[in-house]
Amino acid sequence: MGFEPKLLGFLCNWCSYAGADLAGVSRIQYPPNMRVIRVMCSGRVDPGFVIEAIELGIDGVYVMGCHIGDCHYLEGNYEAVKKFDMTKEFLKLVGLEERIRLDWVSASEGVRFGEVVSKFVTDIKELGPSPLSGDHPDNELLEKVRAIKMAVSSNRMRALVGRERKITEEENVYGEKYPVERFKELMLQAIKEEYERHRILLSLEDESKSIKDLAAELGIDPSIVLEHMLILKSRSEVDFQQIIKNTPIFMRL
Amino acid sequence: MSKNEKKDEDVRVGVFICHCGSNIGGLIDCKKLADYAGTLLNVAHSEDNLYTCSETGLTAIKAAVEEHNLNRVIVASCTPRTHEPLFRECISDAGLNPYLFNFVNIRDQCTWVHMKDAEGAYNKAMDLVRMGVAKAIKLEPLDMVKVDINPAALVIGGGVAGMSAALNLSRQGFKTYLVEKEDKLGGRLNSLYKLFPHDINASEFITNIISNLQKSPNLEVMTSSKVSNIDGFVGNYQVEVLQDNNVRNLEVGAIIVAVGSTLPDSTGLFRYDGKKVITQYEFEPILMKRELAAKDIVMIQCAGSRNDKRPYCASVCCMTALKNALIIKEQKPEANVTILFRDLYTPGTQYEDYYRKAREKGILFVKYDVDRVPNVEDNLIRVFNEFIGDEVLISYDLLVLSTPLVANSDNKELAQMLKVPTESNNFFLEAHVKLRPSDFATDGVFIGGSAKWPVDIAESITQGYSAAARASTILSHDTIEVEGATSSLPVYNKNLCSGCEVCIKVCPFHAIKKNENDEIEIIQALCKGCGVCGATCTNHALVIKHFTDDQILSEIYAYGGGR
Amino acid sequence: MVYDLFLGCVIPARLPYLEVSSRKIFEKLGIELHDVDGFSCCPDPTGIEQIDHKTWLALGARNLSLCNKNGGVISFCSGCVETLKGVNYFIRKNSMVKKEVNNYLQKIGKSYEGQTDVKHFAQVLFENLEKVKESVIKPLEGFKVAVHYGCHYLRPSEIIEWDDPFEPNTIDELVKVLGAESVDYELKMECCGNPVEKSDKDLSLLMIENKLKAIQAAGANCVVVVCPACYQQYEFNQKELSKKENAEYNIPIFYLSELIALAFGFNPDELGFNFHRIKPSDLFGSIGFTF
Amino acid sequence: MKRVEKSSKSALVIGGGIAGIQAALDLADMGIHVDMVEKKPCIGGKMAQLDKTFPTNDCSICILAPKLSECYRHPNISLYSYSEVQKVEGEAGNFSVDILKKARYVKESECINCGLCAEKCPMRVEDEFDRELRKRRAIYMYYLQGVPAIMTIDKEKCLWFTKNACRICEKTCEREAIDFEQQDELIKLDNIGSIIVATGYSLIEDFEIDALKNYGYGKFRNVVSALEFERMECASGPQGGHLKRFSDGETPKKIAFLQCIGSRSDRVEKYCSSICCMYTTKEAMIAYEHDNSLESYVFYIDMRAGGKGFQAFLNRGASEYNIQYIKSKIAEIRIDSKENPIIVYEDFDNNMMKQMAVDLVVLATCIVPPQGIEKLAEVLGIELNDYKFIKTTPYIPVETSKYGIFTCGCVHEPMDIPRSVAEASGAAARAAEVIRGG
Repeated sequence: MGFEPKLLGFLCNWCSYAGADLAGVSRIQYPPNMRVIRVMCSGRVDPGFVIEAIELGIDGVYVMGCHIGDCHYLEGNYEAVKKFDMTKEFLKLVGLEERIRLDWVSASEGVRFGEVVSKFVTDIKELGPSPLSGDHPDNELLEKVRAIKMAVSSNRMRALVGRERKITEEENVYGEKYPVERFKELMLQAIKEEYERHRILLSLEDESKSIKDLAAELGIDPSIVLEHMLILKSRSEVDFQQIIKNTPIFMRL
Repeated sequence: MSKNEKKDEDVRVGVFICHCGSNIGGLIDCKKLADYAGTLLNVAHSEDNLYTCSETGLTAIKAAVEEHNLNRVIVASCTPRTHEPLFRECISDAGLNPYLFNFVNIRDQCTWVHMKDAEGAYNKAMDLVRMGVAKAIKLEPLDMVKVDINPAALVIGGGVAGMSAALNLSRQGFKTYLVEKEDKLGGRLNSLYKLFPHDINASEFITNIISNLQKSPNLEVMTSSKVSNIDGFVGNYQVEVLQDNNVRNLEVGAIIVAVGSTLPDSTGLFRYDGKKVITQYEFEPILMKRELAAKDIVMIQCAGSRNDKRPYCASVCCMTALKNALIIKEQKPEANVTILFRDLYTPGTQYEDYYRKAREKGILFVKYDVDRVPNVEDNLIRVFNEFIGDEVLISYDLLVLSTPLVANSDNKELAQMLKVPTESNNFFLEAHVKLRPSDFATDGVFIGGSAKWPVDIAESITQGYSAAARASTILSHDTIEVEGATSSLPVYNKNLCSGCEVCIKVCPFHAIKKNENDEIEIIQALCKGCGVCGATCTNHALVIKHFTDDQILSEIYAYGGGR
Repeated sequence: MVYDLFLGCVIPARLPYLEVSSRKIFEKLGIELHDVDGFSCCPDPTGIEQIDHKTWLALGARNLSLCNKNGGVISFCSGCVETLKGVNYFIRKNSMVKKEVNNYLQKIGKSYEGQTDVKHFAQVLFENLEKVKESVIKPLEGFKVAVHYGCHYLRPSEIIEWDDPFEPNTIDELVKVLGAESVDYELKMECCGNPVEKSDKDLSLLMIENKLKAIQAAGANCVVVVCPACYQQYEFNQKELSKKENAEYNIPIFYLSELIALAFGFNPDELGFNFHRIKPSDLFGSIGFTF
Repeated sequence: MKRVEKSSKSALVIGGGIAGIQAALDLADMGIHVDMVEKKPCIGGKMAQLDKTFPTNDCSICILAPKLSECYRHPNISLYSYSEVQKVEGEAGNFSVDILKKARYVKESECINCGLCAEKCPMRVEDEFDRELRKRRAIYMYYLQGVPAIMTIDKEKCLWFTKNACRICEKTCEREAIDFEQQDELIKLDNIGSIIVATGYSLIEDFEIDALKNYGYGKFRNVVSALEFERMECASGPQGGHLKRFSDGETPKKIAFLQCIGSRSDRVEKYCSSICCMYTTKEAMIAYEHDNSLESYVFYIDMRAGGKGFQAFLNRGASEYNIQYIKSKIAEIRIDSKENPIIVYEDFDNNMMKQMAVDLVVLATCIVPPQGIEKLAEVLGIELNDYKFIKTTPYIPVETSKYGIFTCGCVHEPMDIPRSVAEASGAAARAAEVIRGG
């Protein structure tokens, strides 16, 4: 028997979960690969949840909510989009973005629910098992995903994604609006930085290291590692530990 | 996390697997599943029932809670959307906090959708139960929040439905405001002549109701008025009404939507011109004034309905046509009346009698098919009749179109104010088509009459009363309890909150504010527990009760396995 | 109010009689203490934390995650209290720390959000001062008590958040309501010296000697402590000092709970004074404290 | 803002079907005490017998069961099951009512509905709830999910009462719940402010089988009524949800649904039974879900789908469930050697006489006034209309001819569940009006 993907779905209570129930009531048949976690609103789905599942080696994660405009909580699903987009960008850094999906299924779309789930199953089957699944996950990738997990729950990323709509959709006190494109760049920049910084932090967990070692280990330009190190120091995440042969060694706090 | 409540010794979960007749038991081995559940961490008892929702099942749960002193209960069955309230009540009868219940959906989302894969379904059910237990272990007792009820009601729409609702509520003793956008009450009835099936005059009928309204002490009628804004929540709505440019602010506990329906634009429909080809509603005044000149009158049913654009039967058009046809026969016995129909809608006793009466009076009924709609020419209508197997030519000097009732164009606007949904034809969408015909999903807001779906006078009145009854179930109490599963900032997380106010910005219900001590505060009665703030909080300080990070993560771990 | 009871290691393992008196008085006060299965070492706030902060947090958080009483958790030991309060302190003020700790806990199917409040048993007693007063049936007349607060009962103050770190008074107040006299003495806020014992015995002895001298000078006839470490330091070293310095130290050391138990009318025999190195019987005789 | 003070008066709801239940729950939730009388051993009425409900195809008992228990457990509702209203005196605002509570011969307090007694009971009896498609015992639970969940002894059939023998149930019952000495008891209720009549309906086959003879009902084994078919489809029904013909146990591959049986006819009832077009489509859909190779044919006069989402429902039936709608008039039903029914009909689409052989025929039989309506009307002092349904005020369907007595549901007019529920609330509203002296 072939590869049976292990999928997780976050369904909003009012539309998608009801849609899934309707699929049942209408006896729509689809493959049993997905397990469902019910949340009140797709906006409740913390990026951390999605990454956590990916880290655990789950082959695919589906987030479903009401169609834009139909949210039982008015705008919850708009927030869901922002959070999901950020999560996806992070996963692009490690080539796992195909394994998460966001979709809208209404309470009346039982048939469609069956369809999209079946589609997800087939797509993930084509993609093959997650490199993090099974007893022997790809440890290097695992480290990277852990860094992402820390990054998405970091104050900076959450503040950014939380304010995105406010910043891009409303005018500030000077009546200026922040252009969406500009914000996207800013977001991507932040995603890259926080990813690298948290990789540094993780790497320092085990032992204290020098900029050079870190740069080599993480494949990041030493000058950039230094910049990160200074920021992390100012955040009192790391500190200067000792000097070995004229090279400063940094430690995790 | 409600620290003020004494919690239990150690977590003891009880798992109840429902066969739901053969709905679940027919596909997977519920006994085996129950045994499996019994092996899970913290599970103190597990059993399978034929119907856990039956009195027998509920008794079994209470007995088990008693016997094994369970402090968490899981039912694996149909879906929380229909049955969670029942089981919550059941365990609180058994002395447990209702929030210590967790639902696992193994029917609607498992056995019903994997009928051809029993093994797959069973494995899925096992995972779901395991995840359910994992969450249950983390469940916290919660307190419902008490909300004061303002014993006053607002009825939007002064048609026959709205008037009935208002009349009943005021007579029950509740302060009632009736808001009508036109300058007089009565709605659609004002444009009608006689009412089927008893053929009394619409005008008399309204006058009668209005005089009753005037007698009621608790009632305030506001004509030429429009609801411009609605704030608040069940029991405590603040409504802003524009009455010819002055703003009135009303405070009510419940709101009834009875805005009725409207007429479609008939241009382009069967050569409609408003003179020789008119609609039933344009026909009424002619009959009222007894100015009928035409001798050959033809009516076309389902004109602009039961087609792809409006895939519904407006249910009142057939009776309207019959009624007007009979009036023609009475005013002008020599006139020829032909009704072209697809299916005649005269359900029940009186309407069917009415139909017979029409046939006896010599009104001609010709069936046409949706694929071969009548072809209207200058003085002639060609219609293919399968019965004869050929085209029939009918000459006319007046063609009356039975056009459907359609949803008001401003329904969406009102819907957004009330935070309630509308359906594909833009009529309002009730909470449950079958068993909650007068409720909305939103507490404290109710619906009656043609705003929900086209209905006749009698049913409008009934639905008006119905909405009133539902409203009364709330207004009759000093306080009601609202959902306890809300967002919260626990004391132990106070230090985490950096006061960044992102939560305030993302809350769709303006339920979060900074209090005088400059601390984040959640207004429980406003919070609907969507959890967006929790997923956004930059420091993970906010806790979404009943859907905490901890609970959701433990579900994920239970599925993904720890690492 | 119901409290989970965190016993720690030293009292049950080495000084069980202190546990006896403590349990008795709480029972008398009608304050329910609940024993929890699966508590480990707190772990020690001086040693372990210095060696590995995260392990210290994780183990402490594990202990706290086992607590579920509305009153939170209390301990008879100041060290345990400091550890548990410390763990809360770090978890409650930094979400990343909380996440990290929970990552460990998750491996054993546990989690801790920071919800459990921690109290020193003396704190609970002080909060019930009135009750204590009412329950006194045998006022401790003639008891001249030197109160030794000890370091961990008060410091670090931003973690402990109890009493005044420089001029504490809670235990003095307790002693007073028992009808005893609280004698002020020099070096009252000094450390007993127990922690350095292992590394520098002489220094340790010197520290306790200074305190004992001061206490004698102040005319106190007994000492009350709220920490098993302090208790041992005072108890076990007096004889040794007496040998070394041909000076005779014979000052009975009471655990706060013992003093209260006496005032509550418990018979010394049921309190296990016979396990004390310095038997309080002489004192009782000298001040005519009879049963 | 002044509040409505609690009234000492209570309301009487007669009939424990979905209409009665809704009316009772609404009144109870308004804080008004309700006395509810149900003739049968359990509440639930016709809806409990349905497999699913149109147009959502919700599992009927699944959405009903919660309301049953709610009704049973509601602090403001006193439920008198297996009881009948005997006498009503007084006027609106102050009726006094006599209720006869029939003896169950089972102690309500003791019975835990374990079913042991029924297993051991030797007496087999036609199961009324399952439309006599299977047998139950003389001591029985009215239906599986029934509320209250208490056994009842069928006095007419019980061997002890008929032949003075047996009493096995008494021996098997571990809780000693059986009580053959139990007597009917007369309960007097005073201070009843208002009465709601919701006794539902019967079906034509309950009375005049003859009227259905030329459709082969009662004559051919493969001709069943719609409610019988409903039970056949139901998972908890006599066939466990696996459709079988009664002649040979074969699964039907071709089913004919005949509309307007006994309704819209000069010979039987003139009126339209209102709900048949919709439930027929529903039944055909469910049958199709059981077996995707099924062909369904609906023989109808006018397709009546006025309710919300009904038209869309029919369209789905035609497009997705292999249902064909034939506008026609039925002439007669014959059977061939294999007992396959043959339908002789006049096809309105081309005005020709045709024949069709099918495996099973389902008759959409007419809704008629409930058994004993005349007696009840007399007791209550209310009028009936020409069809013996309760007569209601023009345009106010919940008002009977007597002030203070209201009605809802099929007892005054054939109607579907949503309308019954809406009317129930409507009747409750009017009852509250009277009770609160409005």
